[in-house]
Amino acid sequence: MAVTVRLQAEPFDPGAETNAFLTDTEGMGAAVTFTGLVRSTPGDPVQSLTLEHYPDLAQKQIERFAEQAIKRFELRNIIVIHRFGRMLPGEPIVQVMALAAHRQAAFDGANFVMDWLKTDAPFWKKEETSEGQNWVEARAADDAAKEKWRK
Amino acid sequence: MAVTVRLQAEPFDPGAETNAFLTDTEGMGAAVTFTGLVRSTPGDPVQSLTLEHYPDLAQKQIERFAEQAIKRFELRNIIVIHRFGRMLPGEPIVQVMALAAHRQAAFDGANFVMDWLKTDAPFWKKEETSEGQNWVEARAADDAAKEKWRK
Amino acid sequence: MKVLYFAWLRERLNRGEETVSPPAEVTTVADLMDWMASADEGFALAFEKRDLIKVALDSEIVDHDASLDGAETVAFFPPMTGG
Amino acid sequence: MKVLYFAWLRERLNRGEETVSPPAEVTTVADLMDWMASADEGFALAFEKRDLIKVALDSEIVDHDASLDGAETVAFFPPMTGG
Repeated sequence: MAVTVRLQAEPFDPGAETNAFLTDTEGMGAAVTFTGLVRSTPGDPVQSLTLEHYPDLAQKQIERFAEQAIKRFELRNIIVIHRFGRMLPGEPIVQVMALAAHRQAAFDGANFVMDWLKTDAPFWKKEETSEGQNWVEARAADDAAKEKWRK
Repeated sequence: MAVTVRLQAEPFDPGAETNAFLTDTEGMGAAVTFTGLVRSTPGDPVQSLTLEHYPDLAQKQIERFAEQAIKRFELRNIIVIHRFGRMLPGEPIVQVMALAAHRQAAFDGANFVMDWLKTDAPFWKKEETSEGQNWVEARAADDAAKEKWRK
Repeated sequence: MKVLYFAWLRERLNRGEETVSPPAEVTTVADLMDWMASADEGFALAFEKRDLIKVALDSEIVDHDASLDGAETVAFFPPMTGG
Repeated sequence: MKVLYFAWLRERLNRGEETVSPPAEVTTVADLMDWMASADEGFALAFEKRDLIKVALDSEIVDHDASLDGAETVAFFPPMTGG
């Protein structure tokens, strides 16, 4: 199958995942890797992030977006890795890799999967700061980002 | 400097480069790696690709596109690696990495640099096939791809 | 019928799943939410802003007017914030 | 004035660089191409489709109507195909 979705608690190695993805590229000319990281800024310092998820639905939704991307952009392969559980600033949360004959398809495929994953895959972030824990609110900008994929 | 451009004859390790890029991500939430590969297909089999370049101008042009991308999309860092000389199908030719606070900036930054690099950085590809060698012709689609960045 | 709760809904209700047996006249997701809210003040508060509650039936995201017919698992959760 | 050639231009002219000394009336890139083409049939052929020839002056891409004033290096090359 051209789509692989891995949900896991363990950290992953972004570069090693990219290299594994690049072992089967025959006939393909372009690969895009998106890596999402736990972000902490001086203005919004985060001590840790804990992701809760709904495993069955998360697997199913991400496979669906990835399959849509494969058809729509004529991709060869997509791999999505998404972590759950507790993680620290700078750690990778998610990685989406897309392989295609040409560059724009690879960019669009990874971008499309990320945009849909953000709002339609069942993960919820809880931030821990010096003032306690709070659930991250959904952003209107993430809903708006999907608009660019309306045909 | 937030922009690094490396022109080299030696192969590079895409995943190791991504991991090196990801060692300085404080405050950032998104990284995109684009990797371009030597493409050979059954319908258009290529035995090797040789890239000729104009070193001074190539360095200068790519630094310029990368600096434009940093300003335009508010990126933290861009690294571009571009090979010259002879390479075989499946080998990486080029890698562009962009680091930003948010995902769309990282996607756009890498995409922008690739689109400009394709038509405005002085590299020329010569393909070796079973029928001999020939210079790859510039594609109108590559000129068209830049249009999406007109403000 | 198995019911699942996630994120702040789970925390507010103080449980992640339970089994409910709604009466026959509960035929849609919205009916189920009404019935749960009428029976329990915790639900009434948690479901106060209906627009913020997402629903999945047997691992398929649905609207509030979806029929419960045949569904074995209903999940309630807030807007998603993954990635 | 140093002149550089790349890709098929380099191959067709059978050299990658040379030094030329155009007369004073050669003030633009286009003048230089005219002057080189008039002096040498190889150039006349290589420069036949002017639109296909890109030019850089001292590592700056310029149009054919650019002034040569002060330029030390002129590079001629076909449309670029990197990436």
